[in-house]
Amino acid sequence: MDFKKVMDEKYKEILEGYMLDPSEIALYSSQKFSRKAIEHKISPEDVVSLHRSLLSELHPDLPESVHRSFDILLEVMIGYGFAYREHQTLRSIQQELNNEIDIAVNMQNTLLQTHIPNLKPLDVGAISVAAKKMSGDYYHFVQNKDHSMSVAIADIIGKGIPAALCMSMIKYAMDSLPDDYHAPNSVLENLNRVVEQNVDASMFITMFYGMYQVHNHTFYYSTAGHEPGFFYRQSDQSFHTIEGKGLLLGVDKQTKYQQYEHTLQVGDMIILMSDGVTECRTEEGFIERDTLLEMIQQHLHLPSQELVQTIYKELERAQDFQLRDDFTLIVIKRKIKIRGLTRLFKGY
Amino acid sequence: MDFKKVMDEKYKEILEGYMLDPSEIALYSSQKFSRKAIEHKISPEDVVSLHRSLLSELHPDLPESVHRSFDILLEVMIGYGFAYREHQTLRSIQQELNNEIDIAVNMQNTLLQTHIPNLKPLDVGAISVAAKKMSGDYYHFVQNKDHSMSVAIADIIGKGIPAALCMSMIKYAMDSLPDDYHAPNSVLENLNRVVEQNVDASMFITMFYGMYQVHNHTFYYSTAGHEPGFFYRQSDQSFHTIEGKGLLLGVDKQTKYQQYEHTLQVGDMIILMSDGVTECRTEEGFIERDTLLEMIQQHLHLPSQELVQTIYKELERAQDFQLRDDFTLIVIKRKIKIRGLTRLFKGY
Amino acid sequence: MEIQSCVKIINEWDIVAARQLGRNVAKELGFGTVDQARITTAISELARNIYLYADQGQICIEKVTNQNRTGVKIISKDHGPGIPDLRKVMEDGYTTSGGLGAGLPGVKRLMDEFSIDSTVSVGTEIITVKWLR
Amino acid sequence: MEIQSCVKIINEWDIVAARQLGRNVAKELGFGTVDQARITTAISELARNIYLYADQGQICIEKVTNQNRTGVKIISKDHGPGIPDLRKVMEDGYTTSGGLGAGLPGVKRLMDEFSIDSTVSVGTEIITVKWLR
Ligand SMILES: [Mn+2]
Ligand SMILES: [Mn+2]
Ligand SMILES: [Mn+2]
Ligand SMILES: [Mn+2]
Repeated sequence: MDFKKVMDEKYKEILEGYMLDPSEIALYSSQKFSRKAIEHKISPEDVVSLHRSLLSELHPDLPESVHRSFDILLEVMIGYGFAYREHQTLRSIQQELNNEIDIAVNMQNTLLQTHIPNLKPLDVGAISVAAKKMSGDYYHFVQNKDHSMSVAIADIIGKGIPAALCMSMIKYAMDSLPDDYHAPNSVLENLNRVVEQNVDASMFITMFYGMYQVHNHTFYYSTAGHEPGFFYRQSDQSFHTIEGKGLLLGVDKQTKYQQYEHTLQVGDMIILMSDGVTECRTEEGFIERDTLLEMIQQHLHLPSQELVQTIYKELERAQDFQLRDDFTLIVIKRKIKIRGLTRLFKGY
Repeated sequence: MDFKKVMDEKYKEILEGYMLDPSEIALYSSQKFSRKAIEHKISPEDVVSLHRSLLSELHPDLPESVHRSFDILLEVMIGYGFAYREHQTLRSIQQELNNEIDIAVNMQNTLLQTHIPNLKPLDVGAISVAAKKMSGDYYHFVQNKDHSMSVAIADIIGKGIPAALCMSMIKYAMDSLPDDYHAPNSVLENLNRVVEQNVDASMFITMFYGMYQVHNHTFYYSTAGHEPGFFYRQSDQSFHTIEGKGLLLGVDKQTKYQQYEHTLQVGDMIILMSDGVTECRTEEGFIERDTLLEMIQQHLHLPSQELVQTIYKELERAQDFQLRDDFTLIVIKRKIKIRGLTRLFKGY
Repeated sequence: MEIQSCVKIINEWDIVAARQLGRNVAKELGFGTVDQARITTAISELARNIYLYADQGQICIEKVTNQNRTGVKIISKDHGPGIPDLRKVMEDGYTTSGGLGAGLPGVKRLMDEFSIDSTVSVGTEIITVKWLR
Repeated sequence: MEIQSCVKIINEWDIVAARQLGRNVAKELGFGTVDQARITTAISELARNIYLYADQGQICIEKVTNQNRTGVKIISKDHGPGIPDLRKVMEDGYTTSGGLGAGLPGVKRLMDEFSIDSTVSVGTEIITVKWLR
């Protein structure tokens, strides 16, 4: 109540000053006044009403119809007042929701955290960024007892909270797989049954599951409709799409998955990703897979982790910092042996 | 562009009319104009500017300082324009989030759905309503092979999305318990370990787990800090708080739970609830547990499902339709035998 | 003794009549112009709801006194379809038809007291009060 | 040849000077009063950011021509702490200090073009354009 009087006085001071001497300072003061009024929940119709009464105070001689005209402006401003007041509650609802989501994101991160296995002949890098706060992309590494490494990458069709809930389920399902269960096709077949049973019919998951055998440097993999990645061949510096077919998880309980394999030479690379990488939408349209390869080529010399981070930064900027989809990029490089140094390393 | 002209004309018509003849119709038209302007994203500063220019058109003779005064009002309205425009985007973000949450709620409902066992000597009713869209309360019934019935009721400390994520975990953990695992204290001890391991330190769960043995009409139960329920004794129409102690889930991995038991006579009742029932906040403050019991007493004659629904409706109205916490209420009544009819039922 | 004046809402003219009635009472009681406009807007919203969604309904206006306060009470009553989910209709940002921030939550925010009672296929009664400060 | 005029932002008076500069250019180019006020408000917000969060910075205003359009370009450049998370700062409803809807997303919405470049502990450059319609 008292505060309103102070604000009224302030407005009067600004208005009187400006009517005598129109200066930029007065206008700047108005902007500051506006900010303060909004902070203190003064409605726009209050401001119009104040303006009207000051005007008749300063110009008692104005025609009645001029005063009257403010009735109309006031009435219209009440509508804006509605919007303004709704905005205030919506904003606090939004903030509350944001806090909730932040907590949920933390839980999700704890749940989904994965360690990149430290296998000496491999240099592995991975990055995953959510478009919204909660990710519907998922990746997971397991270092198996037989010196192989499993890698999973998955993408829920859908984003945000439901995708995140679905993701948790996949994680629980993977956790309850027996320890010695590595064959990519059987893993996908098993997960497919879980998804089919537990997730509603409108939700699908694409997944790529691979297993890198260190002793023969062969990568075994199966795909459930997942965005194809690339193999990079160092000998002729060429990229090859990772071929492979398979139905999405959750479509048909009976789905069988085919298993493929590919052997890597030193310097060769496996590049896995979610469609969020290729669906980066820049001002010129979606980026082409070729453009992506050019980017990768440019930074090939970098260690894998730096490589994926650099690619992400470039694509983030290209699309004006607004990710349209969750973004996951994994690079697995078979290290180049450096003569003399290899002797120092044992175990592979 | 063209639309703006139409709106300008409309405003002019209203204003001119009103300046000549101030009528309620013109004011009503202003309200409709306001609604339309807001729908079509016309900012409040545009309206003020329009008002100013119409005023100088209709009153070319007004003192310069009166026109000038509108510079100030305009400047202030630009601040409200900021809020107004932000509101529009926030509103669509909010709608998108709401859609997401709706989908997640469906998933949660599918995941958490439970069937009330159909045991002839019992009449069971249950209701659970989320304060926000996603519930952090959980209840679950299992009809065991040995003709007993298990009932779980739990409350995450916390609401909304993170609570829902946590709830899913509890459900997965319960699903993976062996089929013959019914002893309330061991179930709580097992779940306590899962929660302690997987959920972050700031999140706790209260849970009550009971098992009703039909052959001796004894209710075995343990509690992990859960809101105490009531036993109703038909013989003297009295209510008794369900005593029992136990630490919340997730505090200490080693927690042991004590098991209690209580035998029911015909007409006796078990009332279980979450603290959302007693934390109903009405205009006169929180409702007392006694007030709740009075309500239950009034409706005791109803079948259990109707009973819980009636209590919910009354409490919902009492707190002006704004639940402050998830609300779960379960009633298990040992049916009164009706002579002559009992002979028709076999199996107990 | 309180006098209640009512307007049956059948067409848009009746909305205007209800507004006029409310404005007169508000003015008589000594409400300022902004509050007059707010009270009128609230009446308008309630009357519009009747006009759009219910076949029969009326808006009643009365002066109220409570200890040492006076105010204006608006009663909106219809025999329309009723509101199946009150929690939803009182949710912010829910109405898409009502424009930004309008609808019942908007009315509730404009006024000092607000209560709603609705039974499906029987009708809806809304009572709202604004006190003179 | 484009002429760029700049104002160093050290105290609040400089905010006013930057506003005046922008308003003059906008007026010269033939922007209407509302757009003048919007452009000035955008300048004000940017200058205020420099004043509040960066030690050194300046606002430059220039006329721009692009095929058959003319407009006003505002360049805000500082050697302040930089913004670690651009996605966050461009998020609606994020700034609590800037008041409802203000801050950088508010400026972006007021103007036609907007780009931001920021490096932590180096500084921030914001370029924004409003075209004459
Ligand atoms: Mn996805
Ligand atoms: Mn995707
Ligand atoms: Mn809870
Ligand atoms: Mn609770």
